[in-house]
Amino acid sequence: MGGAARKRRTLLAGLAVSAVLATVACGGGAAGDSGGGGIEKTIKIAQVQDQTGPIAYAGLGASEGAELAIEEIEKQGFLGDGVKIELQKLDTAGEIERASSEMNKAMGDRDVDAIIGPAATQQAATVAPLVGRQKVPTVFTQAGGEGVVINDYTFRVTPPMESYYEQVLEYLKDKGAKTISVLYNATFPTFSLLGEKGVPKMAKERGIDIVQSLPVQMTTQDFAGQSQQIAKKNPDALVMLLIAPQSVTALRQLKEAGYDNQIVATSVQAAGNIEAAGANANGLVYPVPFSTAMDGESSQAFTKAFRAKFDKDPDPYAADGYDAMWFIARAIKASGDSSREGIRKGLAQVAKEGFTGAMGGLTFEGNDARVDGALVQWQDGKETLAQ
Amino acid sequence: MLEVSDLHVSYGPVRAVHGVSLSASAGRVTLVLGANGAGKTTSLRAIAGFHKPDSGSVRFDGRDITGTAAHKVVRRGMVLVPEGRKIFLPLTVEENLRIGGYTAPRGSIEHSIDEVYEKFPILAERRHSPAGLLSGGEQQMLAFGRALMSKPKLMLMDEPSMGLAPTMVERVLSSVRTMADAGIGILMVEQNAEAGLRIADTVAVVSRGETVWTGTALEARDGKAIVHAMLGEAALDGA
Amino acid sequence: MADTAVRTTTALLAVEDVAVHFGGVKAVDGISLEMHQGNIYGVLGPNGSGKSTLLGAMTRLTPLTRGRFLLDGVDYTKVPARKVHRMGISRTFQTVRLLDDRSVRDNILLGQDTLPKQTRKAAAMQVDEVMERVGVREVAQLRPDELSYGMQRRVEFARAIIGRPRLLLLDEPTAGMNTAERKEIGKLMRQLCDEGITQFIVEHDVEMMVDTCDYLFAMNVGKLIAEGDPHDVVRHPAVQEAYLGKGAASGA
Amino acid sequence: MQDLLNVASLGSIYLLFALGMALVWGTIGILNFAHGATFMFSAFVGHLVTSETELPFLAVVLVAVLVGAAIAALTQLLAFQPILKRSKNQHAAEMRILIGGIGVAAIPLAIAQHQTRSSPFGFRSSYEAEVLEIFGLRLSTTSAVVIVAGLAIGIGLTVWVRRSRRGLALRAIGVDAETAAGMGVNRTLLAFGTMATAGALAGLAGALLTFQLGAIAPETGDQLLIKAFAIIVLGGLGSMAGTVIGAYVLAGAETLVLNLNYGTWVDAVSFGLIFLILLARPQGLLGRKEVRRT
Amino acid sequence: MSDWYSMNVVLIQTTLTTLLLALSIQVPIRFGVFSFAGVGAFGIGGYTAAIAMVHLGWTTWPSVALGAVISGIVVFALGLLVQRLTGLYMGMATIAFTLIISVLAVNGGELTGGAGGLYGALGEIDTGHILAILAVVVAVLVWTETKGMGRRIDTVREDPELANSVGIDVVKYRLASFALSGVIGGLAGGITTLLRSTITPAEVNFHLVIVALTAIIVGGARSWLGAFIGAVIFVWLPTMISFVQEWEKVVYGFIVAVAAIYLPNGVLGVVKDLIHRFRTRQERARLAVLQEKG
Repeated sequence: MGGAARKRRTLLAGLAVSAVLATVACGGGAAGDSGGGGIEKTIKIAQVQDQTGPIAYAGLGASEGAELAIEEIEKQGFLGDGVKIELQKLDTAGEIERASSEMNKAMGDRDVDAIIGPAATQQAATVAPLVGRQKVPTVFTQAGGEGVVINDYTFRVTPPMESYYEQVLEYLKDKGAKTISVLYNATFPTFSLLGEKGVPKMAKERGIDIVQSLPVQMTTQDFAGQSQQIAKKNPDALVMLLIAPQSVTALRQLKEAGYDNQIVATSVQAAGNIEAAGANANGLVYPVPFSTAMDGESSQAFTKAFRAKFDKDPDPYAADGYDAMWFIARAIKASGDSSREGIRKGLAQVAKEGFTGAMGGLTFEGNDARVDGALVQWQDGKETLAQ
Repeated sequence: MLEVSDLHVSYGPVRAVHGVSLSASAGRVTLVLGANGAGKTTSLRAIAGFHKPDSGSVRFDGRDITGTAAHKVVRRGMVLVPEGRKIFLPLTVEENLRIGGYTAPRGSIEHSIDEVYEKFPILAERRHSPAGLLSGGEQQMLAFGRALMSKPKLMLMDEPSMGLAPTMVERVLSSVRTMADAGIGILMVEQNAEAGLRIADTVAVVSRGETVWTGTALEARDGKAIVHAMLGEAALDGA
Repeated sequence: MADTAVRTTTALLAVEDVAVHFGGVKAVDGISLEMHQGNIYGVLGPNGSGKSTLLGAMTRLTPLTRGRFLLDGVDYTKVPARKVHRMGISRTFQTVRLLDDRSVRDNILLGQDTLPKQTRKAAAMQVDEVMERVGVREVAQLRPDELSYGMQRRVEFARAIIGRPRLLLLDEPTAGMNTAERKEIGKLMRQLCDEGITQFIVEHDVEMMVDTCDYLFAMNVGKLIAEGDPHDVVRHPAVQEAYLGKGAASGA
Repeated sequence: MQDLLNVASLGSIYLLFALGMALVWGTIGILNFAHGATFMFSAFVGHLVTSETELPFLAVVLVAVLVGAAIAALTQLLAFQPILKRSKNQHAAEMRILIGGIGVAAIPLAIAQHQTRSSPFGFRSSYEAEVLEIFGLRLSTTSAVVIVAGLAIGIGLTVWVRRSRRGLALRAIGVDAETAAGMGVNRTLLAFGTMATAGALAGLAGALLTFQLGAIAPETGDQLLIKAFAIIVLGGLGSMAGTVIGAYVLAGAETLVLNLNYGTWVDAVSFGLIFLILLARPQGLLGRKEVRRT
Repeated sequence: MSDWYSMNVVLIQTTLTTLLLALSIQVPIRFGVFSFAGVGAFGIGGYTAAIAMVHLGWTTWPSVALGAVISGIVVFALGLLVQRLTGLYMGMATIAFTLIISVLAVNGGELTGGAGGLYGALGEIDTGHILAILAVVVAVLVWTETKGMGRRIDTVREDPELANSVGIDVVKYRLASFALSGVIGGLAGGITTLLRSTITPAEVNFHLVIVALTAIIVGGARSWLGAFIGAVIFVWLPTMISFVQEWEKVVYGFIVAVAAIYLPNGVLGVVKDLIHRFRTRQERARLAVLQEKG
């Protein structure tokens, strides 16, 4: 029933847009080559993500990944000979207003065919209804919260954390953990969701007891008290859902409090964010949608290519950008149409089939990606697959 | 010792002083008389470095110190005992004295404090209580003591008897004389002309921003210039 | 002064045993006096004698320790300061207190802003006339900080009279003015008095007080030490003693 | 008992940060909004230096202290002093200093964010924290240093302001700057020195906290700024002893809330506490009424 | 032109909502009340509007109106509570209030959506609507800035004692400023939220206080026009100085600091001074003659 309604809406929207495109094709000379459903010689993709500000790492990483993907696409002639992809980077600077404004500019620019949308949930959730209204296909990376993938034009290539967090609990169960504590940042949307609902549910299913659940705030900087509470209860494992600087402190203070059991964390620890914790982070296990330690063929190939181009290891954000760009390229090829509507159709089609990228095999639930991800263990500055 | 000539001072649009000339010397009390608003306080403040004069000169100890900032003037050996005493009320009596000795060599401070206590025994009794608890007269003593801590050669005093009961006025002014007798130069603005005259050596009368009369205390005590300056024409009519 | 004649009517302002103590300091210590319609009153006294405090207390800005004030026989000791203005008492301040960002004209209009509607309308219409009278009409659009101190004082004066108060309290109205300006202000005060505005002046310039006032009070250390005809008051031994000390009074 | 130790540790962190701010605000009346940025940037420079060469504990602290003092001194010289010179009155100056501080703070923050891509940073040092166990209580050496440093500097500064010549001069300035100048106090110079001292304290706090927490992020300074603001108001502006007590009271209240497992209510409780204190006793726990200079 | 408009529609709308927010802080400051409760009102208004839309299924404008009314009432009540505080103490209390609002939002469960906030509250708002509301708000503010009302408010701010002596009920004016600030802040919050469709607790924070405050101070604190100038500068600055790219925040800090030092009355103050000097050149010449005579 819901599916039928949705199909009809898509169809109507499609019709409306083809009508618009038809008029554009007739009226404008410059837009001539974009009409009629072909692939343009130059495809313009806007990346509206943080290049500066507190989460600049996500946007900067994605840029690098996307650039690598473009290089490969062009070299392979994936979209036909001489087809160029132009990547326009627009900085959201960690601000919702900026995200909204830059998105609007990108949407207002008729040359922009698709958008790689903001990485912060708040920014993404703000612009999601707009892209639906303006009918611009947008692929989000990260942005793991609710309210992002809400219409036919919104896609997300990074799976939400709770979708691949199960394997953590599975891992703990395998290791024979009976009791766990949860330490989570309750003011960070993803973690509050996971800490309050996700993890308890997953644990219950596996017969693991949660003996402690300790919410903290974004402003919490000292974890001495919590660490001692945890050490006192001494659970078999600790699920630690904290933002990057908090994790570094908590790991140190947990060690100091004498807690030596297994600690599992989140993908926030990836991209070298845990490096500052030094030896305290040894043995830490966390799930990631991508890691250089992943042994899948496509992941390995990506890592290799990335190292060759940038002379450093790719982080998960680079994988995001890479897969997002390939997602769009595949969509163009699938529909054979680089117009906005063509890309949207293509994205929907590719999503239905799934594809293999840096993160391994991507499947989609609606427009929302799912990956198996990998469980990695941090040891002396390196990620290895957790056994 | 101090030579002030043709001082002009204004703050903002107000030309408060235009043509004040004064002088003071060691061991002598120079009394500045004049009605309220005549520009006495402004002159003292300009001499002590709290206001930059528009023109005129201030020479002290043979050096031109016109426009020198207040915190430097103190180091030269001239200190102002301000109108209304301006005691640091939340600080204790002894702390007030210590801050007075801010420019003095560290080693001499304890000794100076003892000297002040000797001069004003009432302060010694209250040394650890907040200065705000002192009576008006005691606060004036403290203001003197605080100024003495910097070992001044010259003290500028702005209405030391203001708001004090008559018996206290006597005590305050006699201690001024004592300080002068110890060799310190005093330039004092005082509204209580009679009491002031009793301890003064020389007198300058300032009226509406200018020096209008100078002479010895003896001459002043006799003349009607003083009464005129203070209370105006009408006060003389019946005399 | 026709003393007996004045006493037969109710005083415009009666001060009954008023005291203002700040902590241990008795700034005003038991003052009683009366002022009657249509006169200019002045109060003399050396610095710190409590004159300005008394004036502050009359407007209720300074809280009383004891005593009471009666305006036309009505006790307003408990009335909040902001309502005193509406009762017909207005004042100027010892230091100029004007709005720096507002024009002279605006500053003057402030004096009638909270009056009853009728009075306000009438007052607003007279603003040009008032500016003319105090001599600031030509600079109506300037801001106070562009004016000389004397001019600023005139603006204060104008603000105080625009609402046509019954009692005008003036705290050093001529400080910072030159002789000619003082004369002008004195003349204006007399005119206003003839128009029925009773005035109470705190002023240091004794000469001006004697010239301008109908009746003088003298204060020292918070107490009233003399009152009466201005010429008598300045010659009063207690007054001369307060100003000059004991010897001078007898010697003069 | 262990909780008390935690309170002492958390309180000392707050205290180290708040002391410098309390010193300048309570004496020379400057509410320095760049204090958080000074704190962060000192640690950041320490991070930069140690990523070149590994340094011992004290050397890192020294670097941070010097950087902190330099930043604060520059802020005073280039921003606050010109503002004070150009302001008609204390009230106007206060507002402009607040804004000036916000502007100044944005600069080091942007630089650090740019360089680190906003990821947390720490020190590479030959120093390794160890855990001491005494009577079943656990305490890391860094925590011990932080507690000792916090208490020692807190008490030391309280005594210094109360007893020393310069401390006395600072208090005198707080009461009546002009009369103090008449006693020979060079206000400008003293203000400059005080700001530099406060900056050095910020630097010290930056280094110690980075050791204690393992790493801080560029934004850490801003979060502490609000807490410090609260602590100073809580303890009473102008009272160093009040600041010391305020820091531990706030830490105690927060720890209590945490132990009752209302982690997400921590801020509400601490700010609620401050709200109540302001209503009941606006001058703070130990503040004097006259000190207010707004 | 219309192309330019559609490219920049978000910036234009943001300018207008930022202006509303800045006004909610500016109003109390203009009354001499150092209150930042307007930012708390922003949160209350935003949440109320979103709750009305999401949970109650209300339409856009009743939701916004409800938000404005409720925040007006709450902030007025806060005013009753804190009105005797002065200066920065008032600032601290109202910041505490704002941060408590944010904590309440985190712990509001289903009603407020917890840490994730509320989403999906997309209202039917276009630039014309915001302009219309703003026009009403500005009309009210112009009334409070000019003629007798403006004079009286200036007096309440500059000299409460003088205000009392000319018969102005200072307390009443101050309380009114709380209510006005609450309503304007509530409007800003409601409109911003329904424009974006989301609101989260993280938004109602200290950062928002700083945005509003810097806009007012740089633009001019004495008139709505100053807030407008400030809003334009800070919303458009990033696009105008985008050539500095990654150093944008550094430039921002620099501009704020320079404004604090050199523009005590903001950009508007400079303009007004120039206009005043031009308009009164004749009077000033007359004055010179007048004073020459005197």
